[in-house]
Amino acid sequence: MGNFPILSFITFLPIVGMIIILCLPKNQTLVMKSITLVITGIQVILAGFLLYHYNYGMGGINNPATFQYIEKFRWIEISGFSWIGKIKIDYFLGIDGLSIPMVLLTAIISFVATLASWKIDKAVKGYFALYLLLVTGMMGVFVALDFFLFYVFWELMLLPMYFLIGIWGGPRREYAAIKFFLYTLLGSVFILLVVIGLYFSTMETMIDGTKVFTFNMLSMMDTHNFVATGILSPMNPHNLRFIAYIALFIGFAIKIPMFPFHTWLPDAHVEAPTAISVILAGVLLKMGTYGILRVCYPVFPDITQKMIWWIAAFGMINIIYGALCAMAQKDFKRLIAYSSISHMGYVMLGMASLNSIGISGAVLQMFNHGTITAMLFIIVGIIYDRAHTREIDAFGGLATQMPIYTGFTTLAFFAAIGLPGLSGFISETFVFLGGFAFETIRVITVISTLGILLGAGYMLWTLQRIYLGTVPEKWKVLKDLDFREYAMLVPLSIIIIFLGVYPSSMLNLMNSSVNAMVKFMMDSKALYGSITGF
Amino acid sequence: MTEFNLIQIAIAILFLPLVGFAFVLFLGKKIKSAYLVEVGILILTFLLTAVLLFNKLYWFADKNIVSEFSWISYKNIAVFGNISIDLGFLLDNLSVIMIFTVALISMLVHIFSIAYMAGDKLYNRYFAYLGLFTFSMSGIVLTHNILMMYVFWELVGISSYLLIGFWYEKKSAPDAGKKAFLVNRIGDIGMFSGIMMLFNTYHTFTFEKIFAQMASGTLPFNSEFWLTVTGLLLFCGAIGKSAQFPLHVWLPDAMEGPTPVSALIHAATMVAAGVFLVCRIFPMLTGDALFIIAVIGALSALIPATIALTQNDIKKVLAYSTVSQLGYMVMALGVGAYKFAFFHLITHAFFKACLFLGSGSVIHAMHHEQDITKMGGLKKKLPLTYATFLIASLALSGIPLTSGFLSKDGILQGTFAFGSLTGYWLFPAVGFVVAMLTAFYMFRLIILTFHGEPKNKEKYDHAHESPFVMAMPLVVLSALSIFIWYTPNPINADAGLFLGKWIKTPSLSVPQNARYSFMKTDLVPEGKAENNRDISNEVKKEGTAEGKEVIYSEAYTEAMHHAHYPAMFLSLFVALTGIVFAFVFYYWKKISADKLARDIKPFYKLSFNKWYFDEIYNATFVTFTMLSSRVLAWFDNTIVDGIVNGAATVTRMISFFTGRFDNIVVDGLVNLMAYLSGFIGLVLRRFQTGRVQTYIVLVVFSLVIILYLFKTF
Amino acid sequence: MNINYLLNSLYLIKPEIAISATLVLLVLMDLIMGSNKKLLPYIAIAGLIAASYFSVEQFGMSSLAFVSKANKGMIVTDPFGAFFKGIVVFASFFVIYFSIKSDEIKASFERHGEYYTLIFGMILGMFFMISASDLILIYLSLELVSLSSYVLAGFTKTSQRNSEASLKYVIYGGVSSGIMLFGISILYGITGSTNLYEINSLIQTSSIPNLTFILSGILIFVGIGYKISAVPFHFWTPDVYEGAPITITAFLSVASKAAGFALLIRFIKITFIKSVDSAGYWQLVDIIDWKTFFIFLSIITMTLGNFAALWQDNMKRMLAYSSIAHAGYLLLGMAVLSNQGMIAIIIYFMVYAFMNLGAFFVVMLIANKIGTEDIDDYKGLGYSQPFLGVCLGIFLVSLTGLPPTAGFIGKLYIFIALVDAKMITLAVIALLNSVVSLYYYIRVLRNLFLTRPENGTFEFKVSFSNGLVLVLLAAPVIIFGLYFTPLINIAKSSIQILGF
Amino acid sequence: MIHIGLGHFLFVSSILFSLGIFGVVTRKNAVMVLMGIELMLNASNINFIAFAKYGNFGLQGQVMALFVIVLAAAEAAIALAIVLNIYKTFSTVNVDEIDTLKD
Repeated sequence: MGNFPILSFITFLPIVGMIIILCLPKNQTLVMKSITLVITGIQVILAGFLLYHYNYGMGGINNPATFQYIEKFRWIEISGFSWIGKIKIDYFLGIDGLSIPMVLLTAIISFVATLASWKIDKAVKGYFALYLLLVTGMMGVFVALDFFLFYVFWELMLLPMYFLIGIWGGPRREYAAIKFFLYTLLGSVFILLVVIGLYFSTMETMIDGTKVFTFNMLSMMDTHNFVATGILSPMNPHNLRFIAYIALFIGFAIKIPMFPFHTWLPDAHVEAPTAISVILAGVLLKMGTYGILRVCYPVFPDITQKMIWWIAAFGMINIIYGALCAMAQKDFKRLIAYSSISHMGYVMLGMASLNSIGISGAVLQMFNHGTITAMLFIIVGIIYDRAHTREIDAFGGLATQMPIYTGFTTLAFFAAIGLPGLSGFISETFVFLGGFAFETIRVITVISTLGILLGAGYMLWTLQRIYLGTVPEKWKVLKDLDFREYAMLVPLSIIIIFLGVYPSSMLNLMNSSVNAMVKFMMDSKALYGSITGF
Repeated sequence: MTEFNLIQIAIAILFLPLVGFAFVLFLGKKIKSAYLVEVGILILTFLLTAVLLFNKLYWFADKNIVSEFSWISYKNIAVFGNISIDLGFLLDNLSVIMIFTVALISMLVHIFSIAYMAGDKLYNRYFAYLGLFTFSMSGIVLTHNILMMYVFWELVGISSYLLIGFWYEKKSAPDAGKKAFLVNRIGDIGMFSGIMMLFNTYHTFTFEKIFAQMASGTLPFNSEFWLTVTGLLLFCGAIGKSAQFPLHVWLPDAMEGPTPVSALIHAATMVAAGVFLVCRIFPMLTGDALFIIAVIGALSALIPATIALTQNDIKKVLAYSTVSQLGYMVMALGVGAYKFAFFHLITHAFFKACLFLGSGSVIHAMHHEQDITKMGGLKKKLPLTYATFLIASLALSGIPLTSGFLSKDGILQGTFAFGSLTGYWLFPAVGFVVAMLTAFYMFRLIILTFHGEPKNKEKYDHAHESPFVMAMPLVVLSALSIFIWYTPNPINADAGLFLGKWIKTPSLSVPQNARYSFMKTDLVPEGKAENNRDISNEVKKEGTAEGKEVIYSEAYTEAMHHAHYPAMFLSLFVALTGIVFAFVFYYWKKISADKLARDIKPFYKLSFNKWYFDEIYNATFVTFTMLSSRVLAWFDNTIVDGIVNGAATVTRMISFFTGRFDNIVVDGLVNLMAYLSGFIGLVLRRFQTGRVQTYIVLVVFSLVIILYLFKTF
Repeated sequence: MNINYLLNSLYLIKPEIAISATLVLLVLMDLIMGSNKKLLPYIAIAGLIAASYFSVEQFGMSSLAFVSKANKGMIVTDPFGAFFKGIVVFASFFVIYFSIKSDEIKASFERHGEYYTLIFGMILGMFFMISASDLILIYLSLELVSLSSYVLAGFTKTSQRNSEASLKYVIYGGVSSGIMLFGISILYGITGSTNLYEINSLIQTSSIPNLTFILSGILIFVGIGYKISAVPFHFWTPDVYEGAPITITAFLSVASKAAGFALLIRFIKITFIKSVDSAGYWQLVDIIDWKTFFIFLSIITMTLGNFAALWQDNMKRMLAYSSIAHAGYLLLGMAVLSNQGMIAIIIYFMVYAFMNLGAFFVVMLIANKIGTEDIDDYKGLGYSQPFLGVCLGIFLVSLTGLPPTAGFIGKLYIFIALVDAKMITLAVIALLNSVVSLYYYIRVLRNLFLTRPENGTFEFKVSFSNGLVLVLLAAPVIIFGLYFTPLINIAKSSIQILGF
Repeated sequence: MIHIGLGHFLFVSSILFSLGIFGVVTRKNAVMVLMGIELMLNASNINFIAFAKYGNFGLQGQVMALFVIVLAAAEAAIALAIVLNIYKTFSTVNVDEIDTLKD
């Protein structure tokens, strides 16, 4: 291993690819696609490498010593302010059990989505350049430990995504792209405000003993680092932690997307090209929940504990509301989009449980939802490529026409409804078990179990309407899968089945971190209680 | 044979069908005869179960063999401590007998299907699904913890879904499959909630550990009430899977699947899984829970029996009969007649499978005609089918010398005893009424199908006896409907090894005061237990030196004893009455069934229309869900997106960007803001007139204002 | 004051001398070469190189030139001035390159000599504006810039909008400088001096009639405010920016504004300062409440600029309003009245020079080909001209102030300076303003990338040299967005103003 | 005999300045507008010279006035050329009519 900066490498490799692609002549589309494929492939290998050398015993969360693959050096340093003193921003990367599943997911989904992009024929150069930029942004969010850096990566995703939807999207792409853009931007503004607020409330002790304000997320988790008078400091009796928490939470919740901030998602999905839908559902949505776990929880453990009922309640609303809305959809892709909303509700519910089982379930559900929904969107894309419509009622009987495709679809659908043996089951079960164990949200958990009924309802109904029955005459021309489509579906299917049968592989990975998180939350209850006296 | 060998065999039994499933699914397209692998695997599996059954019952009859390994484990975590979610086997007499039954019927159904399904274009796929089903079902039976049971529970659900909807091209089949799955999921939610409750209390899923902790006094939320609730929630799973009232509506529809599937899944094994579940969790069911279970069972026994009277579809009649019989078993469990419930489960599995396969044979012969009013006189054409069908029907009706007589009698005896002890005479009453109804509709079915004149001459002429592969299973199953396999004494089931030695009521873990009064432990002196052979079976050795824990009080044993003969004769009487009535109506035609139907039209219609359950559910739950989904989708599009999130603003902004700024949507707070910013822009534009003199006036004017302001600072 | 001293002073104004010499040379060459004027821009560039060399040389210096009496000179040579001269020279380089490429300018080929001469007139004026420490010189240099730019704004004589811009500019500019001159005369009357240092020491020691002093201060500010287009002295900006040739618009928006700000900072700091505290905050003589004045001025400037820009259809006009808004952000740096604020302004200018010049260059390249600056005519440009589209995109994103572009860093530093001065409300207002600005910038992006071209595609090639220049402008916008320590180091060493 | 003091000069210059602005704002003819500007400049000139004389500030004020006169001439020359150009392109010198550039 040595000091090889593997995290920087995995993060910025796509940028290199982007530059190469930008230098290529316009008509070398195959080369561009291959470069993108190779780069994302290398990312998968690097992610595997990370996994191979990962130390399962180190928890991370708030303890910098137990993060792995740390890279830290001074990025920016400005001095000479009055009360601010010195401004320093670190380039600080590292992963723990929360981030490594997400890094893996990002690498895998990026690779698969590259394959899904293969048929792009409009402005190929721009597409793949932006695509690689997007990949860097996503990867960066999951490895950054400096809040400023985190925010930079967070914003970095915004524009590529906007263009990828807006240029290569469907008929109403402009509307969808701007909607996506405005929502996400609104969220980022909230996040930025809190970042600044936190910055001015925490001070880090430097090697020479002086204290400086810091963007270091991990320092923000330690109460000793808070400045007594900081607006977000718990020691300050007039602190604004509650408001800041809400703002930060909404900033992340827009990405999840949490009811009622979810309406950008169906539009964005419907208009986005297949590969971008895959990325959007597979990775981008996870950033919301990841952000909450990475920042909201450990930085504001006091407020989190007060708000836990609300997080669970909104999770429940997402689950049931998303499922019911999905049931009424006529567009296949829109239906899957709403199902995403529903499934992300489980993540929120699991997070709210504040115990190892529930949080493990939530993180596992993030990963599983990533793979399952990616597969579902690929499935929608395959049929859209062939039939140029996504109207559910326009189809029927595809099982006869495209049996192998239907087989994959069935697998994905069953995984989505949480069928045992497939990955979705264990994460949902954990979420429920965790939620039930926490008295505050017990009732909510029980109500949320309705989601598994509704989920099965709309999924099976869709399966029936599109795949079962007799084939209409006009779809008798549809061909079954080709090699490229196999290459996308098979790896995802394998992951789905593997994690269904052997979830420990992923659970062990996050175990230490989840435990550290729970321990931190419990310890902080007493700690914050002694500080603020509530 | 060591215990470890048994576990190895169990592993093989569990996974062989899965291997078959995978093999046939992936290679079915390439290899035309892949199904033979699956059939072969099933035969092998059956042989293994036979070995397992023999060895377990012979060598380890009193021992529960458990083997487990950790699937997911957590060490020292907050709230839960150490958690290990295990995968494991529990081989007790219950499970080995059950697995033997499952494997046997599955094997027979596989063999039967070779001919029955011949020519289907997804022939291999069918066998693959059967393999998946057998795997899942074996899992339910063999597992030692509730979570794994739930896992396999879902898996049988999905294989049932696949098999019901096997002929997916006709609309009704996938509909039925979907309905089956969703109705089952309703029950599963309950079951899952129960599991959450258990896990939350005991931090484990393993039955034995849960019962052990419960016996030492740990209860969900420290209250017996919640223990009752937990038991009932788990029972919800059984309501769904065993098609008990009020979730029984899926089973008749499930007859859309191929008939052998109905025989295997919807008569013999999967639907019995619910009863099996209740058997498994029997130690943790409180008196209150058991009473509610008994009520549900009674209702499930009665209502479908009345419906079966008027149905004309041969498979629907059998389906309602299945629901009714399952209700019987559940009722039996509810009144505490644990052994007889399980006994009936096994006997019913054989004769009901025989009936279904027989009906399959008929349907096959009649070229997929299922309406019994269009059959008749098939006795001559299908003599073997007729004979086996008759034996199974006699068993179902509870005629002596059949296995059904023994088990049904036992159940009626149990309800009788329960009635005498608690005063709830309604249960035995329901039991006898149902027994009569059963005998009636079964013989109605036989008479209309096999006797009389053929009503569809053309099809009748083409009908022919089934080939060997279809006949053989019928013969085997009908043979298993005879008493001799279970007990040497045709009127006393307890005399046999099956009830006498192998199946015992498990000791309860429920606190004493939450049990039925007759199940409270009273310590019996050593000597007395010796005296009474009958109750010695119920006695289980306890670790304490004080004495032996008796599961049932003496009064109960007494009552059972007294109930034996009255119940037997009464049941024989009602069964014969039913048969006679059937002959009167349909064979001798002394009374016109049509006329009677006209005379009691409301009742007839109620029965014929299945008590309108589907209609009521459609009008309420389904409509409500669909309506709320539509309303919510509208709400989402219009209210949430439009007002809360100000998508109207976005639209407006876009139209503004594109230069088509119109005033179509001007409402909502956010729009007001947009309007305001637009207004500011418009006002500012007023100043930029393009006339330089105006600018200078403005400059001078603002200069004056600035000076004024400075003066006042 | 002997001749040696004068010579020493000349030594201190080498950049200005270089510019003057080039100016003269340009006039001569124009006369000599007759019709072949291709060489002129290269002479201009050579002159600029010399000037930039001398400007960089001044970085370490700190002295006064043309001292009238008792150490009160007319021209200051210090790092602060050197930096702004650098910005002016930098902008001039690009503007001259743009001029070579601009079809507008090419059209009046025979008057090229005039064109470059006038540009050098402007540069000379700006240099003096930047380094003047005497009201006489301030007024003269301001007028020199103005007079040259009046002509340049109307350089294409045949175009109606050129002439209109020119007329409006001359009238508006004339009135503004007239008002300023009146202010100067009053200040002269109450202090008896035109030298800023002298005035400073005077107002610190003796009592000054308050109202008159305020009157003179505000009147003088009119002239500066008009140069930096601060609201309410901005009215000329949109009209002139739209009407003038793009090269001149670009020059006005960057160089002229930079010179104006340099003048403003020097005027405020030298004239009114009492002391600078350890944290770098300026203690001003409290006759005029400049702080409040700048706060309100910046708020209305950026707000008005942004809101008015929302409604523009012409790219140049939109950029004009955006430059007003940027003046507002820069005034925020003034409002802080501290060294940090100055650093913020300086960083902002470095960034602003890149992105604004870049944006104007793209606009010019497009105007060269399709002859329009209408935003709606940009539809689909991103498809047929992805390179131009992406570059314009980068510049606009940077102007919006989104990471990871340099524009973000510029804004960020201003926000930090505001927060450091505990002016949170102002920071929030500025933040909201940049959200508003997003809407009109994104509208251009949308036209570039999200819509299909309506009538015909943009069938033309971007030449290699143009591409290179674009990359030279665009790459730093990204690079400085990610690694901006050099910017800060430059800014820190550039805040030294002689005497403090 | 009234003694002419600084106040008188300042009074005259203020009047002149106001008249200048008034002229700039009200005249339609571009040339007249330019004359208004000239008036403003000259108002300042009067100030400079008056202050220099009465305040004993040395020559600075007078020098300034000279500079301003020169600049005013230059400005007038340029402005008139521009007006001439305007007349060529717009065929009018009425500043009110020259308003094609606006929001």
